[in-house]
Amino acid sequence: MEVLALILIPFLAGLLLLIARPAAMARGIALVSTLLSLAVVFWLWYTWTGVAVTGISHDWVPAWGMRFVLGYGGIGLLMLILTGVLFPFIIGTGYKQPVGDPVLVNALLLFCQSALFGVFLAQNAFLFYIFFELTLLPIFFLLLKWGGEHKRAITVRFFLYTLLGGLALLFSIAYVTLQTPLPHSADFSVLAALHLPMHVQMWLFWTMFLAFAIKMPIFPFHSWQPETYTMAPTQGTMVLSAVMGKMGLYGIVVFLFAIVPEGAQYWSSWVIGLSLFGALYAAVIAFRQNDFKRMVAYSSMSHFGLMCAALFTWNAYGISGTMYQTFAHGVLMVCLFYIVGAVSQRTGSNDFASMGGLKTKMPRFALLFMFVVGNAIALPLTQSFPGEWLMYNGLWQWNNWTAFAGVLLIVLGAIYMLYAYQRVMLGPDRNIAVTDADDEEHTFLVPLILIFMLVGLFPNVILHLVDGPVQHLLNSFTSLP
Amino acid sequence: MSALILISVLGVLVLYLGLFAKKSWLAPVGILGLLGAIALFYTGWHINHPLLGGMVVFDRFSIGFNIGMAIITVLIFLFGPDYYARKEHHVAEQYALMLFALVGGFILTSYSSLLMLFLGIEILSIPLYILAGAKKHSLRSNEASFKYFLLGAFSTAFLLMGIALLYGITGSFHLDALAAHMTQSGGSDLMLNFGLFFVVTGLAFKVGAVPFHFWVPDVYQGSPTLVMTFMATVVKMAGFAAFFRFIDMTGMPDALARIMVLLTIATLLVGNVIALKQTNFKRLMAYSSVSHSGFLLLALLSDHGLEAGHGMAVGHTLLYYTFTYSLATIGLLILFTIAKRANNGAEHNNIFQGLFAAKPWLALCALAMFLSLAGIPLTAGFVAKYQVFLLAIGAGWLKVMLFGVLMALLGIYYYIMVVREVFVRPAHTVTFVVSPLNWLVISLCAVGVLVLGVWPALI
Amino acid sequence: MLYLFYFFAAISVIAALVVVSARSPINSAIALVVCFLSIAGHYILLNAQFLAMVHVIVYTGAILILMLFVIMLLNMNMMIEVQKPAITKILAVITGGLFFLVLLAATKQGLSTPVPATFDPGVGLVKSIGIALFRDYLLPFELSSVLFLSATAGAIMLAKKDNSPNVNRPPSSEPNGNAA
Amino acid sequence: MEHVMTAIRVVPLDSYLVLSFLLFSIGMVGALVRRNVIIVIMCLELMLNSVNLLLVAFSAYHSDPGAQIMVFFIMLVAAAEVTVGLSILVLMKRNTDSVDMNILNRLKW
Amino acid sequence: MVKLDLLAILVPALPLLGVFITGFGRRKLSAYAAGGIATAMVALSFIASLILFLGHDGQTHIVHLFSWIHVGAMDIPFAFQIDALSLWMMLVVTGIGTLIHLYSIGYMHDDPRVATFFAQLNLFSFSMLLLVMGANFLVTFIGWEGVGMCSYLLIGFWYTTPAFNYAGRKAFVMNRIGDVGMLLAMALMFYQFGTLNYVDVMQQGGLMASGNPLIVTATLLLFLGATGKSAQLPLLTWLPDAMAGPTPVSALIHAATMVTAGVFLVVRSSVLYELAPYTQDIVLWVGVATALFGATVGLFQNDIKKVLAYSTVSQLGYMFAALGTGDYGNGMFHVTTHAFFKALLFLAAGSVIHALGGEQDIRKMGGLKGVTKTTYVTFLIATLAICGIPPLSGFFSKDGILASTFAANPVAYAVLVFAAMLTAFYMFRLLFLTFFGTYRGTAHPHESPKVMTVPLVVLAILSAIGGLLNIPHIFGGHSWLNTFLASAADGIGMHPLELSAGTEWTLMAISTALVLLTIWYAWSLFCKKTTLDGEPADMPFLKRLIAKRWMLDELYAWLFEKPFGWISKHFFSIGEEKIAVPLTAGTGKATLGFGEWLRKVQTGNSSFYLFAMMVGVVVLLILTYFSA
Repeated sequence: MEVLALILIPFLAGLLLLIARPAAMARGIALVSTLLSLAVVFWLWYTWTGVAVTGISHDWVPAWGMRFVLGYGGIGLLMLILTGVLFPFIIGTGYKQPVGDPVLVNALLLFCQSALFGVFLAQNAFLFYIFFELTLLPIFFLLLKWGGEHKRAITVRFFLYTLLGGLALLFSIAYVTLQTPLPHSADFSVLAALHLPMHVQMWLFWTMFLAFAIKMPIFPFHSWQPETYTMAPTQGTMVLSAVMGKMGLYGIVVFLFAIVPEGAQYWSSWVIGLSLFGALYAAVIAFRQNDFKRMVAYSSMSHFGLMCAALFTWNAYGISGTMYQTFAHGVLMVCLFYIVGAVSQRTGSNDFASMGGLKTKMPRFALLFMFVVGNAIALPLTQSFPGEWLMYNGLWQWNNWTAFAGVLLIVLGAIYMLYAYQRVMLGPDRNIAVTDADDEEHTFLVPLILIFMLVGLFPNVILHLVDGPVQHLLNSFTSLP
Repeated sequence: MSALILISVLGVLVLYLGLFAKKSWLAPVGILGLLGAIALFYTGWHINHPLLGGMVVFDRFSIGFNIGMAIITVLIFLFGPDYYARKEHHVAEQYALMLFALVGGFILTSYSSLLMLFLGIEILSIPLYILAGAKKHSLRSNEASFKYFLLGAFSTAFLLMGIALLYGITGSFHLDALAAHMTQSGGSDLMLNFGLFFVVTGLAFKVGAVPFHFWVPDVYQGSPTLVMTFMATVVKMAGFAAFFRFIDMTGMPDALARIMVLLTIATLLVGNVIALKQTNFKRLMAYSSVSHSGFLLLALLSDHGLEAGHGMAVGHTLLYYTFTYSLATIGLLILFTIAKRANNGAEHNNIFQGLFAAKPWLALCALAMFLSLAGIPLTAGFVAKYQVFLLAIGAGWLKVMLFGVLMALLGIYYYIMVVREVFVRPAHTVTFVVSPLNWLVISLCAVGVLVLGVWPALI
Repeated sequence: MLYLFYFFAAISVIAALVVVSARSPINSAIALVVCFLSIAGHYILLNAQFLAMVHVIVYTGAILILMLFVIMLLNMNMMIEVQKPAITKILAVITGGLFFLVLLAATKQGLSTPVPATFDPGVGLVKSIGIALFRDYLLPFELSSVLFLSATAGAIMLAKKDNSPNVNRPPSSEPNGNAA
Repeated sequence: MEHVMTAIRVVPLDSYLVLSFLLFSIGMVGALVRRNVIIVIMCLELMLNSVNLLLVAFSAYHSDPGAQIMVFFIMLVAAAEVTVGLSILVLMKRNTDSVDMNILNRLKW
Repeated sequence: MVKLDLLAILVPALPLLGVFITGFGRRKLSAYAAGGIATAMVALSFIASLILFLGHDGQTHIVHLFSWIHVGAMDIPFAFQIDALSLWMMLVVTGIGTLIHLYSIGYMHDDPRVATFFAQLNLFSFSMLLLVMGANFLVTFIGWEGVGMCSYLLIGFWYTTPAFNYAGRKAFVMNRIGDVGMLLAMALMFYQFGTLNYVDVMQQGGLMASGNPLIVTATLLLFLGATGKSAQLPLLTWLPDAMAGPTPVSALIHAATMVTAGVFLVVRSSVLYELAPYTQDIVLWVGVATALFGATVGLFQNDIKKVLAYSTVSQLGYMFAALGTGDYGNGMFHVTTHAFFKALLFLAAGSVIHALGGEQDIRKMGGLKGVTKTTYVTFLIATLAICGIPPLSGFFSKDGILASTFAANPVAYAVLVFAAMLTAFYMFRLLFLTFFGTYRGTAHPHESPKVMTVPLVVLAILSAIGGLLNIPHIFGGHSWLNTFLASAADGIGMHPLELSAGTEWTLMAISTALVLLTIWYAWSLFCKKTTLDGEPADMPFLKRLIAKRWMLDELYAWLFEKPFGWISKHFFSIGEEKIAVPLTAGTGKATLGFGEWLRKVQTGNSSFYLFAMMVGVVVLLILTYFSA
């Protein structure tokens, strides 16, 4: 029942907003709703015993294997936590950096959260797909209505590009569902038991991977990402990078690895190559950006590249590290985009040229930013470090040289992040009229900083969630013929 | 059978009402009659034997389609009073002609003889030739009517040639005889294939498959919107029902299957690609209709290759697809009429601007229907496409299906472009006048596509 | 018999060609009459007397008269038809020729028509047609009334002159939604 | 009775096929090359008649009245079609003062 | 045990507490309060370390706090290792740290962000303590990165100057390059041993054959990390730039503690290094080369702190040379003595700078010995110590290294002796130009306050007597430090010096004589008359080359920065702007264009429609003909 509540709470709250249109209280209602879902998520976490839970199982259209099955394993729970924890912050962003009509924006965000919970709860491929695509709609409108420059063209491009992946996924789902014994079923559990022949897995892998690669995005399917992130309103960018991108990683683990393990294994070197190249590529490009937000966008892409590469190393460290990192990255992205938003709100532009020397005027903000930078460059004892460390280990175990390429990212990351920090905060005071971080911004950033410091100190709280499922995944693969 | 008679008589009745200038009675009477027909069809649900010398057979497939078409016609009739509010002449004729065309549609869903196929197509078409030209003083309406007639008659000739050849080979017009012949002698006979091909040509014309689609955009655009609605919905349903009956009986020999593949691919490609650049909404919907024909053809195509017993699955899919497509189309075209009136008769896509600001509920309805046409999850359009894909995969048409998937993506683009307009605030103020009946129909359609999308098992 | 067939065939083909190529609609119509009559001859050759009669009545009696009527009504004979460019014509002929060739080639492969052993010479007579029409083909027969009704109603509706003020509205005044 | 059969079958079915196809093709080409609507309608009639001829030939060979019934219906339909077509033509003439079928080309692209 | 655990936790926890107090109270605390608290925390930490040290029983104690990262077979605890090595480093770090904190109170009291400064300094102490106390590589790595971050923050402490920020970034990035090696080494070791605990790694590694490629790779990678942190060739250019930070920072981080982390790491892994002779050779030669490099560049620098920075580079080279020969004891010994005298030198230099109101150019100093007496005396002691004049601390440590090197490789020895001469030359040049002659500047020099001079005096005493810690056998000592440290790891005491007493005496005499000679030469150049260098542009080629740091920065700029910039630019301008985005947008545009083109087929002309349909029929018919 709780799982249904997770989907319904934000949905109903969003509906309430749309119907009642309480302009003044819209954010409050949205925030309360997300906190409520967060409470449910924590309840699920608290009662989590380490075994997969099936909350609801209901027939839908049996003829096509469509069933309404909601549940979660460790990895799913992690994703729920991610969504649950981040959304109050994403909603909260609206207080200080409002975009447009609060009713609509918050309703859309809540719908998006509802769909995201759905994605992470769905235990049926078809259901998964439906939620997967539904997440896109609120974001689409958010971007279309409140995006920046060229919003219409970019939004449509983004929408189509991601839908292309979605359709490829749909195709794959339809295909594998038909391969199940009669009566067909698209339940993950049934699909995972399929042993598709190798030649099928070889091509099926790509149709599946395409969807997830576009979602994250992975080089060379990334071209929608920088412009979309840059153009989107802050909250939209947060949702896109912090949560929606994770659907790609999540999908790979629960979907791709389960259904086409051999295909994934076969293509892993290609994927790792692409991902790592993309990660380095994005990191190198990020350095060059003159637009703060675009730089963060590229940094996000760089991180995703590393995560995806580590995922395909097929060992406990790589996969666990990636799963852990999804959370870390989510928190990081929310922080970073919030900071981008806060700074550009003050200077009136995302351009680095309009910034610089802000630290003199906003020392408290600079300090908070510094913490975030520390997390971004994966200093130990911040949240990002254990994840990156595990991912490097995963890569090393897979192939030494890929680990080398991966580790280079910490150098590149330091280069562009510190450069950005310098360009925003440091240097002589340029007498730009800005104010220091106020209480609202503190209330926003400090809890996030606490989260990433605490998780960095005790990463096991997250790692324990995924450890079992990952081991299970690996075992099931090694036991294949 | 009695439903058939009822509708025919109803048509006559409506004509008479027109004589007595009872304009306000037309739609209610028509709707009542249609509801009666639906009830009659429903009572015949379990009768499944050939009627009247094997000319027609009312099985579940045809009854399903018939009920569907009748419901759609009811919705269109509900649109009628508002649409014809300012028109004085020939309103009764138009209702009557629609009813007559509907009779043709009923025959098309249930024919079991090629003669009936021919007759059904003609009964369906001839009223439409006239209806397309119903705006007598509009050049465009005239043009639509003319083009439809000319091309329609032309394709009828091919259909007849096909029927003649098939008759020459089997010695009978009956579909069973054809099926028996196919199973007996296989599908390698050249003349037989030509015959099949010509019949398919005629049917493909009716459903607007490329390269027999040329009439579709022009006729849709030129016809009065209400007539276009009828064409895009009932005619398409009937056309595909007929197509399916024919394809299913012949079992589609390989040569025909190859032709069908080409038709499917061409239809998907042309329909979607040309629609990308359409700025006239009616024309856009026309091309969208072509593209949907492509997907439906894909479903038909998968009749070849599915294991035995899946024929009904294809039929079901066709019904579901066409019905939900019709729902969305009706709703959108009614909205279009409203928007067109609000914009002094303009038909450009941007007439929808300001809809969200002025009528949020209708805008959301429009959104639902557009998304349904585009095939976004939780709408009926998505389920429909998914069914088609499932069928195509099951039948092994992987590559065609992948092509279809790509084209579905293009489809999303042009619908989204219009959706975008709905949410744009226009430069000048636009007043949308919505009659309660129209509001009801639009809401019904939108809720319909959503409900059917969530519970596809309802159909 | 064979010669008769060739005779009628030749007439019908020549007449058809005249229909296609004649300058004046009247000439075309007259050639069409000739063509239809020769086809009626074929029907008789094929022992379909009833049809031959109906054919003559319907086509030459009704349809063609209607056409001539319209031609005269619209004063069409005076109009000079704009000719299509030669290239279009050539292409059309080539396409038509190809079409014919393919069918011809198929004919060469023969028709796998099972010729029934029994033969009923009365098939084409009124009696057998009547029986078939009112027994087996009753439904289509009835339905054709619907067809006719709609055609009639429609034709009246279209052709009737309404006393509407904007007859012959200049084409440009119509809003062109296609403008983009 | 046999002589009727032999009389009919003196002419091979293929000849009828060829004749019918030829007429059909001529009608088709005519529809393509002419611009006068009424002549195009005539050409369409020609095509229908070629089919009729074919059907009657088949009917005779199969000794089955069905095809003749079909021809009967085709004639009916042709009549109806011509009626409708001519009324459209009249309307067109009235609106555009022309019977050139390409004069109506406002609906395009 | 509980007491030990508690103390071990207290050692890093106290500075961390200081971070919180000074950090959160940075707006409320006065300069003295903040400094006092920070100093007290480190001092308390020192006391705790001292208690631990005094109570040390020669055993290795692991203080296990909690399991940090646990995945599958990987279980990395957050644990401290208390053994001789870490204890010794803790003492050095907290001890020197206390003095420098104390000194900073005076040095920084005028700065508006003094509390922030102390918070960061405390954070550094905390990180450094984690580094030395970690029981496994990963905990060490926390500190390793932490000190890097603090170094970045403190170098760029005066953030309004872009050059300082740049220096900070440079330091951090170069360290990160080293960290690549460190991370890879850890990944390798984890892959090989399944653990990163020092104890287990050393135990398992010790069982492997000497020269095992795995060990060689691991040690090389570790050494890469060490070169970054300890400013060895090739990753040394950041250190001179790092002098941008406040002087106490230079003293603490870039002279006494952080830069010796590399040495510490190698000593920590001495077991592995012992099994990798190939790596040891590399360590040796890198050390030797760095020593020479630093010494040469130091010759012609005019910035007082830059001279000291290159001297630090050079001295670190000595330490690595020692490690390369396997003489870990003397390496650590030199770390200690160097911490004393180099910290002293920096602090004294800071005192001079303070006295001159921020002037750092030695060409604008001179004659200060009369004004800043304490500073002068302490500076002199430190200079003598660094030059290796007996019996000051530097003499013992450097001599130990020279002896080991001689035993290992006479060529290396010769180079190091030469470097020692250069050291003497530039140190005395610095001394003479700063304190002797006449004052050439414009400010009004004054002696620093007590809070600054007291640490100087303490350090001077330590520099003077520090040699007592490890008096070699020939002087009748027992190499106490060597013995003490040997209990920490198997590798440390493995190479007892095998030179005869005679040889040792000879070596000592040679080096001392040469150094004295050099000092005389420097005296003749800079004290008798004052020779001032101009700008590098006016110098002869070789001198210019050396003065410009052997063009190393330029080389790197040409080798790395430029290509990186180029790649970055072109990845973006070509890869993104010319390929990726146009390709996506172009696909869309092309499709739209196709649609635009295709819609023209719909001509609106009925004849054409008929014709097109016809063509369609014919084409399909022909296809049917051929496929049936």
